[in-house]
Amino acid sequence: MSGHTEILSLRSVGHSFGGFSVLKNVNFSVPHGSIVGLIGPNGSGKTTLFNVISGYIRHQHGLVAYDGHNMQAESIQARSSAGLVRTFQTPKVFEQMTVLENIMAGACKLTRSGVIEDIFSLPRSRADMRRIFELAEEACLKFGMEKLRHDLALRLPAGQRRVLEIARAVIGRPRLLMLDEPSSGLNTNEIASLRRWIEQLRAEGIAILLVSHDMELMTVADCVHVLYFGEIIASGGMDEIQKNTQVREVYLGA
Amino acid sequence: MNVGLLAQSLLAGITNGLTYALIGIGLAAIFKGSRVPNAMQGEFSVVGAIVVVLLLTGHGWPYWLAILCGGLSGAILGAFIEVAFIRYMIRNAAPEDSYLLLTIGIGLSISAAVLYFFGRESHLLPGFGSDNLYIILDAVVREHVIWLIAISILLTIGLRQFYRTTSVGLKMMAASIDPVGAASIGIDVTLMRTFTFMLGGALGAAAGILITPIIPVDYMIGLQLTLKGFAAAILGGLTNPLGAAIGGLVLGIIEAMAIVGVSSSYKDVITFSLLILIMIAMPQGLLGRAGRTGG
Amino acid sequence: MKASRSLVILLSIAVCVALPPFLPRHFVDLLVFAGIYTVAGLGVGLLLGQCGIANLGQIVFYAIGAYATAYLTVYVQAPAMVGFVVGMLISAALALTIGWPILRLTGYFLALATLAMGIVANALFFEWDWLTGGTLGIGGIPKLQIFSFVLDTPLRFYYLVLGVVAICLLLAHNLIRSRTGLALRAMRDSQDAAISLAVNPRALRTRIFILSALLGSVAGSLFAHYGGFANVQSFGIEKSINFLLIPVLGGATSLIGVVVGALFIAVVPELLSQFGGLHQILFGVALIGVVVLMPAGLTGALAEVWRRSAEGARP
Amino acid sequence: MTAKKTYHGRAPAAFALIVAGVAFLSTPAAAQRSGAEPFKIGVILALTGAGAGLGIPERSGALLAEKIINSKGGVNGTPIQLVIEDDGSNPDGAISKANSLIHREKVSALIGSSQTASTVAIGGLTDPLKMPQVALSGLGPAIERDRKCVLHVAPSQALNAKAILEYASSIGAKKLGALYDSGYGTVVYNELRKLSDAYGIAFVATEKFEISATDTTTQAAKIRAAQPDAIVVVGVTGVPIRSLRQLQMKQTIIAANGLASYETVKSMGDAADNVVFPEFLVGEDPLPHQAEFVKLFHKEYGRFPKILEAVGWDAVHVILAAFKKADVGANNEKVCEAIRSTFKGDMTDYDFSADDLNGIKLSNIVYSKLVAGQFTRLPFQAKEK
Amino acid sequence: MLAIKELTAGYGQLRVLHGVSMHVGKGEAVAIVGANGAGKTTLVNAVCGLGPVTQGRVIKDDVDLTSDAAHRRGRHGIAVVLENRRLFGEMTVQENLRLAEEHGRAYRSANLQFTWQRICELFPLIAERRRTRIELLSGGQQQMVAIARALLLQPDLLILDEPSTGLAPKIVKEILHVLRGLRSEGMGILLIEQNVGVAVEITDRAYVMALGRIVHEAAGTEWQTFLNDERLAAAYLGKASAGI
Repeated sequence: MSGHTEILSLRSVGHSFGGFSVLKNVNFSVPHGSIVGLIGPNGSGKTTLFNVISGYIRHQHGLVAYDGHNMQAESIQARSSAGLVRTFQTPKVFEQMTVLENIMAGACKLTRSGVIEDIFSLPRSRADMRRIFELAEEACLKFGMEKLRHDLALRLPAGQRRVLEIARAVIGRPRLLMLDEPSSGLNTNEIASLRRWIEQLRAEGIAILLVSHDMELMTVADCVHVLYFGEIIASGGMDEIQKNTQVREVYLGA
Repeated sequence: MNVGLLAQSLLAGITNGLTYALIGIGLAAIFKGSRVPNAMQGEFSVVGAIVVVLLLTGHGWPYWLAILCGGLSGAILGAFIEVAFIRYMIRNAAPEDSYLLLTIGIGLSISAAVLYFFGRESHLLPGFGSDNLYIILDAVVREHVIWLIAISILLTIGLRQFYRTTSVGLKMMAASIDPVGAASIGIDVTLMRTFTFMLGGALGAAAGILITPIIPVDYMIGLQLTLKGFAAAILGGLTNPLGAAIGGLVLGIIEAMAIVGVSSSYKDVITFSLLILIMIAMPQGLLGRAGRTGG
Repeated sequence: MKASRSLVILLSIAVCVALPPFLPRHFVDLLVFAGIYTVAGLGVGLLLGQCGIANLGQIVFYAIGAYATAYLTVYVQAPAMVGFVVGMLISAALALTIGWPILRLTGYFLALATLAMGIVANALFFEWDWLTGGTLGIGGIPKLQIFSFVLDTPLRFYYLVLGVVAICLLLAHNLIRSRTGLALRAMRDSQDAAISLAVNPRALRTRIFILSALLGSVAGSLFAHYGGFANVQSFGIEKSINFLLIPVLGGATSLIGVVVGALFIAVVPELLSQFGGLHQILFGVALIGVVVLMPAGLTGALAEVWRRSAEGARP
Repeated sequence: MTAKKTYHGRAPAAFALIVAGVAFLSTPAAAQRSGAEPFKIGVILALTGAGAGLGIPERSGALLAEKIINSKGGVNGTPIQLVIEDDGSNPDGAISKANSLIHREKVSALIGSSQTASTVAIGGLTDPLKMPQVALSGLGPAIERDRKCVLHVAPSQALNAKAILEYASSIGAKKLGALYDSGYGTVVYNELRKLSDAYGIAFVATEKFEISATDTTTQAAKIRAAQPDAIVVVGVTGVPIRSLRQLQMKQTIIAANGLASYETVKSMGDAADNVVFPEFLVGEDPLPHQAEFVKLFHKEYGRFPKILEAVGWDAVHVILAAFKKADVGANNEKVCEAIRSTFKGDMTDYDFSADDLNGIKLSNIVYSKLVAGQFTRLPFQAKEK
Repeated sequence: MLAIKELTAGYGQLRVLHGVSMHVGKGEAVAIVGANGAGKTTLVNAVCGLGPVTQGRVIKDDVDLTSDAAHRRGRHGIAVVLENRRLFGEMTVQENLRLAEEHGRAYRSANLQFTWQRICELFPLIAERRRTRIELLSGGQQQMVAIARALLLQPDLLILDEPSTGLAPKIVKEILHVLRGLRSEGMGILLIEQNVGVAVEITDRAYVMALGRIVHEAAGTEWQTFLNDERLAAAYLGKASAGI
């Protein structure tokens, strides 16, 4: 582990699309092994911020540091290899692949066999595949998808797609997992197990950045930031946030 | 290198470029309106030209009437393709590749049918107007070439105006930009797609009629025209008929300059290598992102 | 299900091996072409089915394979193996140098770039007649020989091609089932999500492009040995289009689809030719029919028949 | 939703239809043909695709030959039958068709194909069997000279080149321009280059264009800039001649015989006048030994034949003559031997034992000129040196 | 005026709406509120013919529209402002409006309530920027164009899907002002909103949706004070807030 206490830190991050500032001077950090929440009404810039941190958008101002390194020039793949993994607001599962294969795809980065080894099915390729397979079977079990594992992801209902996406992200041993609206489309039971998994992942030392509209789920977070029109207007624990009048105002309308 | 040669080559480049442009414009119009990459656009031209030749030489119709019917035949063929195949495939959410395959199949059939029913001969049409020759800057210019240039420019501008000012044009554009939004304000998106194919077909036929006085048209020229038209349209950004026109011109002029400046043997090598380089340098097409807007 | 599937595979292998000696010679000849097209089409199919790339330039590598074989066996009198290997080396090197820059492009731009590549190559084949024989081509390529066994009849050559096809399919199967295959399919289904899992699309695509080129080259060398000549007329844009049709017709994502597509391209025109001048029109119409009525390709439709009969068999 | 269901429902039905269709089509066609066993000659031509411009006129010549020969009682009393197949201008197709003709139809000899690649491809099959093959294309790669049973009825490219240079030097042209296509044009041009010094002729501007080019104005403009005395055009379409004429070039154009057809002339429009062709047959004014063929052809088709029709006609006759000489039913090797001798065809006189495989002489060349869109035979005659 | 009966809808195997029934009276303004993913947008799409309906009916003025194509529903007096506005970004303001205007004129030639002039009065910015391309406008401006476009179809029922999303409060106020004016003139309004504060301001009645069902209907004073209702806060901000 590096000497930094924060796995992710953002310093005055700003970004605008065609003259319209979507993010203005955003500052916050995610300590190692903690859960940080991000809430805000629709259109407040949460998704843009997610895209900036994961590398899908090159931000224009400020500093994004992951594990103490400036991430500005790093590609998405490099960030992912370094353990910074995200999920998507609408789950992007690989629809033409089975559940098990989806999860296996997440473990590809743990192995190194090349195209030539794969074509000739050389020992290392087979060993890699076995390892990926075993990890994926394990993950299936862990996330309660063992019955679905040979179903095409295409046929999964929305809730299961979320779970699948999380399982796929987790199998790659992330150090910071960014979850974008993981509870939307899930029923109460599923949300409860989602919460358990999030807590368990924290216990395993994975830091989590969580975006959600579900304030109930948000109570799992150690610290919550409220984003409104590209700015953080409030930070603190969930109970604090819920009492904050400004937050009530932006959420429920006044 | 003398002025005459340069002027003559430039003129040839522009003429050929406009030929590609005319095909490209129709392709872009269809792609814009339906997202179908039409691999039989050149076949519209063949059909249009053959219809005019038949009416003119076979039945002795007046030239203008034959031309009108030629253009109409393209529109009818376009509408037929949309109603008979595309509509059915879209309703059943056919995969994207299959549209390319469909149009290749239609192109093959039409080309083979032209060979079977009309023979292997090349056909020429008389030039427009009096078809005199003029000398400009030591270069010989046929009157028809002037007509071709003028009509191509008019067609391009006219198409832009059509998309910008007429009600049907605006609806077609709206239906292609956002089908859901268009349906929500009462636009019949399917009908607009049929119109798009009619427009594309008519443009293709018009291209065929315009070039036939210069280039003899036969059963197998369709694929060749399509390939060049595709290059023009993609160069221009594929959804923008104006871009396709510019793309075609660029292609034609590069070809002519390759012959004059380097060697006629390496014309295609130079032209298509440059094409690859242009695409790598400008992945948005010649007019860039901004150029994608507008008719 | 699994047992029945391997049974079907075993059965089809048995048919492929046992049936041809009883077929008329010209039909075996068509099967040889279908086999050669399968190898070249498999390359296009891997790109299309696994990476979503429409490659209209496969003819370049097919021609390189054929010319390498022709030039080396006829003018240098090198052993056949040398032709195969040199063709593959040149193809791989070319695929790397061209593929790396153009694979940044996507969609129709990429398709046009591969098409442009094919046109440039075709012009060069005409121009470099010291190497390719220009419009006359190179004739007199010796028959392939395995030790002293000369593959001089369609049937003998058929078994060689069958072997090559089987090996290529097996290797492609390995690839698809491997970690690379997972990454490829992930990339095809959702590039954004694949990248978030540290898949590098461009590097991976370039590798598959090279692989596809190798397959094209092998097919070209086989063709040269079978036909006994290499001529620029065999390497036109139309053939590139045919190579693309093969996986699309058969169903791009399945390996069997490539075989079915190649059979269609090789055999159907021949069957239709008894209609005389109409045959090309009929081929176009057949193509349209398949596209419109079978959205998942021929294999997709076959699978549907299979599924239904399986359902029907159940009480 | 419901639409989707019926859609998928249709795929299996369509698939079944295709399977049925394939089964139906692959039932041997031979069963339909019965009766007295005729003398079968296989003919492979490019009837569709890029070479259709060659194959279709060749077919009409061959079909006429079949008809006339049978009306005269066939070969030694047996009627002949041409089994005509289309290779689609594609050598792969030619191989399959040749295999089918040889092994299924059991033809005694092959004619074809229209283009070099297909000819070489078919040669690979006929040569090991020593089956007589009459090629309609020009001489191809070196291997063809080793194939003892392949003959060519079309003139060699060297002869074409010589004929062109003969005429050029006869009109006193010293500086020539050349416009030639990347296919057979290049081959002829290479021969022209080799021979030009001997004639004291220099090429001052040479430009190439692709076979399927639709416009060659730029190339023509480059030639115009060099101001040659005469221009040589080698290609298969009228495009280059149109380009030259549109630039108001008045020089004599000497075109290789590939362009000597009514279709090409039609595609040249008004550009067609004053073009000179070294060729073999002027339908409007045939040589005495050609008159019969021209008359028959005109009666059958209502138009005059040109070189391609004549080639198709002669090809059938060449084979017949050989079989007559060696007896029908003789083994292939004997026929091949018989075929390698002189033959008086209607297009021209051949000597198939010659080095260039057809022995057409320079003196056999007929020169014609287009006057008001009509081929007119010129008095000029080249002499063998 | 509008009645939805036992509507069931979904995508593929996924069922999003489970038998939703509701109605909007003549000249009434009704809101549908609910958290993200409750099925509000699917409901709008079903009403407008833009999404699949597996069961149930959509009835406008006693005419069953369920099987009508989307583009034919405008003539029954329904106009919709869709989520994300769905304007034609490459076209100018004027062009966007012109298309709707033509259809509106065709539907209600006798009773042209919204003339070009009237629209410019409602939204002064439209007169100013009518030659500007939509993609160059700000979100708020685009929203106004979208509403204007819907009004030009001359509807008597205006459906708005999340019109306040991503807009600054000042703009939202302007839009609300316009909607309030329309309501006072007797325009029926069906407002889909996440922001209850916005919804309360201009509607008389509301349906609360959750998980594809209507779970509550609030009218009168209950609706006016709904913002202070802890049930709502619970639905939105989680149970912990019930404590405040």
